[in-house]
Amino acid sequence: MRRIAIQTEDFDASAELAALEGLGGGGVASFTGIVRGEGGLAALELEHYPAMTLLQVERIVDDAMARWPLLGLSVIHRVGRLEPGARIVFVGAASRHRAAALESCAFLIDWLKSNAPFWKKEHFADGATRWVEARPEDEAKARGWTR
Amino acid sequence: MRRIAIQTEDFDASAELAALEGLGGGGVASFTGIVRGEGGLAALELEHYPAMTLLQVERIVDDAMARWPLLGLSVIHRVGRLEPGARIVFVGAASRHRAAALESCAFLIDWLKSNAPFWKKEHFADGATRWVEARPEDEAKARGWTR
Amino acid sequence: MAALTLVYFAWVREAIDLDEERIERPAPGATIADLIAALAARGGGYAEALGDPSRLRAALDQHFVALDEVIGDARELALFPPVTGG
Amino acid sequence: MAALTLVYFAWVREAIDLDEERIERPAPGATIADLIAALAARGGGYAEALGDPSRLRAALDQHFVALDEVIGDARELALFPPVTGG
Repeated sequence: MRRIAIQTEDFDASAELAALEGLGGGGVASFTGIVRGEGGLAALELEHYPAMTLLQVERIVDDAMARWPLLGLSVIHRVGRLEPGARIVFVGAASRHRAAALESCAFLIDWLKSNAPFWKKEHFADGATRWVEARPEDEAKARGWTR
Repeated sequence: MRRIAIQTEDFDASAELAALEGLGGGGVASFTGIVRGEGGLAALELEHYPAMTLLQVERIVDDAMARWPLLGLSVIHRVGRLEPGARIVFVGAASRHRAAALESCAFLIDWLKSNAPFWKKEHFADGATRWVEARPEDEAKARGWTR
Repeated sequence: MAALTLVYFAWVREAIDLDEERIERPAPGATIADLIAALAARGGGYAEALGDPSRLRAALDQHFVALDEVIGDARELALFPPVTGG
Repeated sequence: MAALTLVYFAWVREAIDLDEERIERPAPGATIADLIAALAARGGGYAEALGDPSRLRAALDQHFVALDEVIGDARELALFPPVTGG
């Protein structure tokens, strides 16, 4: 099973988990990213490159399926305006091996941060806006998976 | 937030995730273990040492909170008779840092496998039973976290 | 001197056919391994369960310890196979 | 010769004030960096968005590439800051 979705709507993490749990693998790991509301943040605006996003996420998912013995992967990334507390991203993996499930989630989230065409703009309560800058440590983490 | 439960009933992973997501940390990781139904397995029976289990799981949770900057941890372990497809164990972690959330889940599940007083007995469809043997690689994984 | 409570789990419990029992406290300085040898000498299910200490793990007053630990004034000794939770 | 579609994202898009545009295809052998320099020379928002290539990343026909890549017969070139998803 592989499921990839790029959407503006919220998602139901429990439905994703239930689908992964039903694959008979013995272990399901997940990571959910949430908008933090620090520093007067009113909302995050997520922009993406539609023609490229699915293509790139499919490549990342194929990579993960080739690296680990996985029974299923689910990747959901939201776009548009998201307020503090909102879910941004979900990655879930099912495997016979707990380490494979957890490591592939770490891989997917690191890779999404540095290799999928999403950009975040912060909107503050006072009306100011700022494009989030890429963090060198995120690129380093993604490179760390290269082998 | 720290939540520890040892119970015979099933649990609602989405309620656990929702509680962790509400802590404002930005990232929530989880691992759920499921009974695999291979080799004619009819059920797993989980026995534990009640006087010791909570004590030991609390120590593991304290350890994880000391190692990683976590906002919350949730550990649920079921006991009793569990059929294939049933959830056995859930570990969930909330943190500002995705790596901390994912690593602490890996730590908790590795540590539970080798340092919490649970024993699994397999019941097969033909009536045979067998106590699951500890795997040396599980003890090695748990030792791998020692530092 | 107070008695020592022994508790058994998994196939140790099944072979001895007891969840727990109370015994006379061993001599001061006796280790868990010493007690295991004395219990195994009872024969029957005890010999079956406790005859090979390399297959056993122990907890003294609900803390994992090595088999060469002295029992001392502990109140509860648990004997069991390596754990298999998670 | 077919035109080249340029697409812009994030602050590159905002500074140039266009989502996309079609331009005459650069000379054979021209790299993305060559085109960025030519576009920046237009001044205004182009200079602001594209004046410092070290802040830019690119994708050619929806694949990430380095700025020294030759544009060749690609149909779409995207210019944007480093990505910040996840």
